[in-house]
Amino acid sequence: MTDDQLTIYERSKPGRRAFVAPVLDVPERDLDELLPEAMRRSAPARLPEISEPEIVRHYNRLSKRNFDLDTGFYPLGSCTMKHNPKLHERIAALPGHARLHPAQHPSRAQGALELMWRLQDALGEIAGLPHVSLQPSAGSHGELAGVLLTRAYHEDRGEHRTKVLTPDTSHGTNPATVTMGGYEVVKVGTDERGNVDLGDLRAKADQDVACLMLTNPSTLGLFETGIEEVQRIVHGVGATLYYDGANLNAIMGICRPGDMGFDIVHFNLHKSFTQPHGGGGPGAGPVAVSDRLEPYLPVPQVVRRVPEGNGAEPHYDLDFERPKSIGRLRGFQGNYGVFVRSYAYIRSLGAPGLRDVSENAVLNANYLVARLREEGVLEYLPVAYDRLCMHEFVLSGGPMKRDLGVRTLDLAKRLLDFGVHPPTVYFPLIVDEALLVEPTETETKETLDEFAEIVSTILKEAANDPEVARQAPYSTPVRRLDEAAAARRPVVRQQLD
Amino acid sequence: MTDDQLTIYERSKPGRRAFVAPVLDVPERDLDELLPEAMRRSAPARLPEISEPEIVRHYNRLSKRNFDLDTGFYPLGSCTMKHNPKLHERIAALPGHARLHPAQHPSRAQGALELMWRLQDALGEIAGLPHVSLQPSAGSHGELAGVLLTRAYHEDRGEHRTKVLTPDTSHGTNPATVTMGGYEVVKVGTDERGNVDLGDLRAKADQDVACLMLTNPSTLGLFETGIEEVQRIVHGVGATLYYDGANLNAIMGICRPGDMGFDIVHFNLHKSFTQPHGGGGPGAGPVAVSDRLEPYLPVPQVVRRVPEGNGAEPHYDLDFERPKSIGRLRGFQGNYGVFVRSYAYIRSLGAPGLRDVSENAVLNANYLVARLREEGVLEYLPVAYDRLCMHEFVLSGGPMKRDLGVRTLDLAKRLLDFGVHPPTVYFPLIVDEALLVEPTETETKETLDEFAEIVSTILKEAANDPEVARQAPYSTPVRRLDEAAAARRPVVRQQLD
Amino acid sequence: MLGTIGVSSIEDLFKEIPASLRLDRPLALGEGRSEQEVFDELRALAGLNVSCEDEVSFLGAGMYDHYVPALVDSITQRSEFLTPYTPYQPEISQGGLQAMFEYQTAISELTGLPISNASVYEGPSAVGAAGYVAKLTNGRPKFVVSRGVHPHSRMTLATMAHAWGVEVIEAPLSDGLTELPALDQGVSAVIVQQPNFLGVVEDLESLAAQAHGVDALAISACDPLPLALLRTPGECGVDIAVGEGQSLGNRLDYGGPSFGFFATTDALVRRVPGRISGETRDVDGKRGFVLTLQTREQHIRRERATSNICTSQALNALAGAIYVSWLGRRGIVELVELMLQLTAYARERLAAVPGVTVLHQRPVVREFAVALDAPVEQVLVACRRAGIGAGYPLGGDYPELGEALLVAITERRSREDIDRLAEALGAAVASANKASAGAPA
Amino acid sequence: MLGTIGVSSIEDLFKEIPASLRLDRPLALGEGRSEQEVFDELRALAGLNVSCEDEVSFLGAGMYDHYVPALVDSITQRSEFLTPYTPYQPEISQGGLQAMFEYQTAISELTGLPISNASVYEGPSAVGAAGYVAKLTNGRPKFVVSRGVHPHSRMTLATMAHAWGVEVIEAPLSDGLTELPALDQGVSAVIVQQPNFLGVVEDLESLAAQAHGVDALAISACDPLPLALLRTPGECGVDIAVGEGQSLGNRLDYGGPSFGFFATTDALVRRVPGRISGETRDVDGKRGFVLTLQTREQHIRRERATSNICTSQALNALAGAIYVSWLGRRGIVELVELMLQLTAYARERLAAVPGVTVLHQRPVVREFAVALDAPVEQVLVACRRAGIGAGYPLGGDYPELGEALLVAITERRSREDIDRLAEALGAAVASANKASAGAPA
Ligand SMILES: Cc1ncc(COP(=O)(O)O)c(C=O)c1O
Ligand SMILES: Cc1ncc(COP(=O)(O)O)c(C=O)c1O
Repeated sequence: MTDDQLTIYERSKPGRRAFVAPVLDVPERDLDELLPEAMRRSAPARLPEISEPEIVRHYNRLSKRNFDLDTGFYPLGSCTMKHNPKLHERIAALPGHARLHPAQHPSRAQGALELMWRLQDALGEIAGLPHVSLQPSAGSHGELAGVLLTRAYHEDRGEHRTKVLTPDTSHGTNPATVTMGGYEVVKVGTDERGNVDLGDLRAKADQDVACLMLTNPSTLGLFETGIEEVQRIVHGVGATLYYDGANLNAIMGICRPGDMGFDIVHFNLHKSFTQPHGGGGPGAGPVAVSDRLEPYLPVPQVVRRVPEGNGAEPHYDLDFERPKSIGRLRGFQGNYGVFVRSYAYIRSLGAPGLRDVSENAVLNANYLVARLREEGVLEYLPVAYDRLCMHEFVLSGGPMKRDLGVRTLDLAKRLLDFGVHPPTVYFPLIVDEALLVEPTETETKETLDEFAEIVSTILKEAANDPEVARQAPYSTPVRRLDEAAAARRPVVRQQLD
Repeated sequence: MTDDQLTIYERSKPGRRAFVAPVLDVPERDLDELLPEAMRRSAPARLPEISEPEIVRHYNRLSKRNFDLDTGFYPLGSCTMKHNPKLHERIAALPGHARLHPAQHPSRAQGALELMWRLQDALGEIAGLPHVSLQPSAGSHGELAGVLLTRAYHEDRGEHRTKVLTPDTSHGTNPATVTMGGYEVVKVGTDERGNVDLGDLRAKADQDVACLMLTNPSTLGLFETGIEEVQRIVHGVGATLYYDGANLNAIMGICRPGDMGFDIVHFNLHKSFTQPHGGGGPGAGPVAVSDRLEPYLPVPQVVRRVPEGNGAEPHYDLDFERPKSIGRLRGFQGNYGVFVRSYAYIRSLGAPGLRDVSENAVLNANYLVARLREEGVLEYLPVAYDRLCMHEFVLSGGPMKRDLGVRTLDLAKRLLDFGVHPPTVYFPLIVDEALLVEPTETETKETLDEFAEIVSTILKEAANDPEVARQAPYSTPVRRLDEAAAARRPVVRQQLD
Repeated sequence: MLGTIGVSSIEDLFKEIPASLRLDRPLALGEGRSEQEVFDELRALAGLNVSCEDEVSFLGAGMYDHYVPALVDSITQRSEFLTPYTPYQPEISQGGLQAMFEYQTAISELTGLPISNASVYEGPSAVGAAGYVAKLTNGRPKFVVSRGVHPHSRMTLATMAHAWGVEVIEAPLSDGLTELPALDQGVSAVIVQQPNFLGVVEDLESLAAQAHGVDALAISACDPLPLALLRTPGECGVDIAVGEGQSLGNRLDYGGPSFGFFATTDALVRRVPGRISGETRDVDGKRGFVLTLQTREQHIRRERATSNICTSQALNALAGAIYVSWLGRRGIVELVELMLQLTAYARERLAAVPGVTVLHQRPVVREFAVALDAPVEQVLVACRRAGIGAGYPLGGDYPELGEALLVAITERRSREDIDRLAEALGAAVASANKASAGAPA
Repeated sequence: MLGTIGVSSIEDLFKEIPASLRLDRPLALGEGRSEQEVFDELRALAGLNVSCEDEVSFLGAGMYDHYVPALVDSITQRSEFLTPYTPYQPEISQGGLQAMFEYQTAISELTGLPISNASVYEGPSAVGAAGYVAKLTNGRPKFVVSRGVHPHSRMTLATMAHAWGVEVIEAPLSDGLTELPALDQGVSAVIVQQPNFLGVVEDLESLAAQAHGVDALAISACDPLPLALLRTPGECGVDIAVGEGQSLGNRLDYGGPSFGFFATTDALVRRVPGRISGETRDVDGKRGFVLTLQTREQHIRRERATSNICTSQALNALAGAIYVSWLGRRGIVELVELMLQLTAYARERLAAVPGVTVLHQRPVVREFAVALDAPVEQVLVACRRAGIGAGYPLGGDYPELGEALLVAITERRSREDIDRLAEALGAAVASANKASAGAPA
């Protein structure tokens, strides 16, 4: 009944409330005495006035206007939308984790510190790099950590470098991070097989280059076959090699960035390690580094102290004595609640399970390409680089646009009517009308088959009437929204009076 | 995408699984030695083979095919669909409650026993009857308890009675319980004001009558104004007076069944005391009784023992030494998890809050009648008995059927298209095309206003085309279902092969 | 709002209530409290309980400390399952109705019987409900009930049978197995339990055959998990299989809410108590589910209903259905075999403890009885001090067994836990005897 | 599936990976474990922590033990909020986008500033993000940062400023209040905290005015709950208000995840980092919400983006929005006034304890600093033995304060708790002094 679109402010009615204050059991003092009027705000914040039942209904109705991973297929490329085991939520909610104060003395937070230490250890093993900081709050924060570590490393050696290389396929956070880290971005090209253009790399790799930021498999879903040569070139000029871990889901237990010669790796615990995305976070972006970068890791570091002799128990601690550290990237110890979930995941799967994850992620991606081919989809949506892909692959909507007059955006919107979340669109930038598809390992063959059939249905439909896709979606709570208008005259909060 | 209607068996694929067995850490013995083949089933139970992600999606999709109280208005008469505070779920899930074994020694379950004892005490106070057993599992189970207590009471006094009186307005569980309790049902009529027909009652109340089962306010939502006379008549023939507590929400803190002369009261903790209904349970149906029925209460009883002198702490215990008890009605101590929620509710509201509940429940019901009158709805749907109602009221769809050719069922189905759960239909039986409406205290004025407008819209719509309502609903996951066919050739389980 | 109604005060709305009946004081329940205060208070009460998280518990006796997977909570806590009423309006209740249908299928598969309802209250009252169906079916004056049936079930049945004028005759156990007396045409039903209360696997088939020999109904209470391995009631010719569903994905909750299941043959389908979900089609031919065969029920048939049950245990049954899907076709067998192995280990381990004797050398699944050479209560107290809930004392229900203890082993108990139990029992028995030896004669 | 792909083994799918790079052994992570085993293991680790449930905690220092109402969990655990990605497809993400819009409104109301984004990571990095906006805005070479700003925020800002070549100058505290040095045109921004780290309410207005005097930006880190009572950053002329959102309905989680908020003036709207939800219409004219002003962001502007942030803290910000709706317009004031009263009581109570001195007699809201006549670490150890987490030791961050302790009082602490703290502190200080007195000179 009630209009699902009302905001909670529009549902507000004077005098209603959910909160009941606990009884004040101390002598009450005059407010002016405790906080002079001059220090107080002139009018109360106009927050909603609403009862618990109405709050619950409001958000329940909102929730029904969201598509989610627990309801359907979500092949959003580069985002690794894999199932989030329910166990993790149960564990993270245990009071010993959830109500632990971050300033608690380390001797009283041994369980948390041990968990973090074990997670560092596991991530180091997966990355093939021994030293881990869990502090960064997300992938791009981990990237910033990596760039700042690189800076500290060079400065410590008296070197002043000004440039960071990123492939033209790189994710937007990479160049944005470079700028934020005080470097200039230099773009490196991609060759016809989808690998880094080694010629271009050689040409641009000089003594001013501090770092090359790479992801392998690349954002094209392809394994960087020239990685060994890349490594030689980059290290040859004394630069660091940075690994964007967003695509780690393809290679866990199969090969390791450290073994490829990377100096720094960031992990997206909210991708490869199942922290639920929460509609845009939280996440965590730990970094693993090689020995030579270890001295610069952020403070504090979680350490395990093994007392001398006398068989005393080892214990866990926070180490602030790191003279060369870049310092802090955030408050306290990082997104601990995320660490709990990711560690539970690693424990549940163990080594064989993690390898299965990557094998099945790659199997599912290649199977989906094959099914799309069988369905004739690749005619209009060719694979950008026709090689065995890793955990994801890129299609180009170019021919579809040319021959059917339907853009990648239209296809995406039409998919919504079939109850599928569209793949990532218009990224990577070097592919015309790109569609980046990542099925993940937790999807079934039936789901992949059905997706292939849906895409082919949409193309057939478009063949005899492109308008159907152009006007899509039809069955969603709202239809296509005017983003231009939103940006022209931004309305970013409720008007109240 | 995937057909929302597939059953979990239809989603099953050989070899898939969610469960991983813990490691067996004892020497493994030969199965035949532990359990000879002759004792084993010939074939495994054909349960689904399915992964966790698919289970989650299956039930998530099913959930989206359910209407629920947290989404919209649910004025289902006699069911008291009030908001279920989220706090209660949190408390009930605490391991100290949720993982407490029912056979735990009372000395190790003092918290649970104290909670039950306090709940007994509170319910006794609300009912105005001092002795409470929490054992019955739902309302109808409480009714059975009441009838069996009545039998025990009379037998103990050497009386043999054969009949139980129930008003023709009574809920189906009342007569069904009477039969199950080994008595014959005698129906008592209703007078023109909607009260028990005292003449008819006098005529039928004789020495063979063991009990009169009443609910007050009645299922018509009307206060039984003659209750004092009713009480005199019933007690005059030595019968017990039983109070069906389903409608207690109207009178909490305002008047008490015990003060009206009732001997036995059952409570529906899943109605008045916010245990969520769970799509058909769980519930709990405690009974409160007067002194003369106390000896017959079920075993065990939760008791508080205050040790002699020496200032020793009182403690709580289970009392099995009840020679005159009717015995057990179920296993262990009852639906403890329900008790936790209801006790939390009583504690949260306290005495003033509980009285507010009933005042607002009655206010909302009368306001809704008034709004329906304003909207002209009562023309086609007159109030069955035009008096001040209590927490609910009955409309008759007779005129609507006669003048518009739309039955109460059609109106109910059309309401579904407006996102409202219909009121209870075709009950009480004595009202033609009955519609029993119970808004509850947790609904807002806006919701009531909107409901009145919706009903009036539907009637207007019906006035110019009754087919719209007759064919409704249109917007639901499925449309009208063929119940006759279902009953003719029952298919009550998935066929597997 | 009062204005719209046309009254001037809330008081006026209650004027039909005779003044003499009005409560002239507030209820003696005190003031309301904030959420935080109520949470703290009820958490404090929880803290006074020793739950299976606080000790190593071997308590069973009808309810078991199994691991409940997280997805059961996350699904059953969805408001769409948690908050609706019984699905009276099928068009907006397909989720719940289909879940019931799937639940019925699972129970049918586990019991080997074609018909299951959507749930009854719990185990013991389910036995009573089965007895009522027997009464309705043949109206005979006697129930023969095995002493191996849960004491709570026997008591519950007796409570109800008394009202029906049906006599309850108890069939003794001999060496842990039910021994039926000579049966006659006066017997309405023979009621047994599988495995029985002492954990022993009964010969259900011969018991059912004996019942059928006098045209009585064969009713069996069953523990649903062991049914994954055991010969099914259906295979054994049982007419009605009921049981306590707690061990299927429901928490202990100090005894409830859980659910009872009720399964039977096609012959008895129209006498089944409670809700049944059935498949049908909508006007557009789309598959859908409805509450079916409602002419059995109280809201239609009133005094002629086959039961008075209305609200039952839908949410708990849903948890059961989710749980068995989580276990799956293979997993449920693996789990029960795991318990079988652990239990066998425990039985051997305890048998080796001086002063502990295993009561009967017959196949068991996850529970067994032992006799102790010392007062059970004393031994239990000692074990509690060692952080162990050693089991369920049988003396109250089975005095004939002397100082006996019922020990349950679920997948939550490790070998180490079992070894600790063995040591604790051994120590407790020894010291009890030392004490009594030391005591003046 | 391999057949469809046209390969004969999984191995073949990885053949593009040079053999030399393949890992020739399993990862050293051991085998997988069952759900029950993993739960038990991580519950055991939780058991090694002393949480706010296990002691009476007066720890604050930026994160606070507030009561999180149950409805926050039940809503944020709904899969529709828990599991989606950032709302790139607005048509199927209206729930999340509208929730962001409502969150932005709440932050705007609390800060008194017209613009809020949808969240940043957390408090200290939010200060860094604000600094970056200042750098982008005026490119000046210096930040002036109050010593009253959270040490973690100062460190985080320093880490980032170093990369930008911006110098960070610290403004000292005098008697608990920020004292700005003489400012000049080289100052990019003045950064303060309200209330400051020692709990003292700053004169935000005069600090902002001094910043504006040299056309520098006025940036304030704020604790959002006190803002319900305090003069808002907007009223005080602050350009950017950021802060740690944990105290709004987020659990402690040993420091995260929580959320940071970022609010500013219309003038700076196109430099705001991260997501912003904006209102618009669909093709049918229906109201809807989208991620707006995306030309600020990395996925569009890449190296010219105003920030690199992508995934932020949507779910935690949602919890914050639910929480403030639960408190409501009146409730949030009642709650903060309650803390104000409790804190005033605690300050007086501790002031009366021999050996404890309240550091500055200035208005505070829910946190204040005291000096002790004994070594803080020793006192803390003694209090822990009494089951009390007495507070945050200031020695490390503020050696100039000597043996000082920061004490936080939330609505979770009762008068009795505070009295216990006073007694424990008194006893600890006394015994510490006795000990040292007794010690040989
Ligand atoms: C390849 C790549 N790198 C970096 C990121 C940034 O990660 P986050 O969103 O956690 O900051 C993403 C996330 O979309 C990504 O796909
Ligand atoms: C008036 C009345 N009596 C009894 C009952 C039976 O209660 P329960 O469903 O808990 O058995 C109900 C429930 O609908 C009712 O409305």
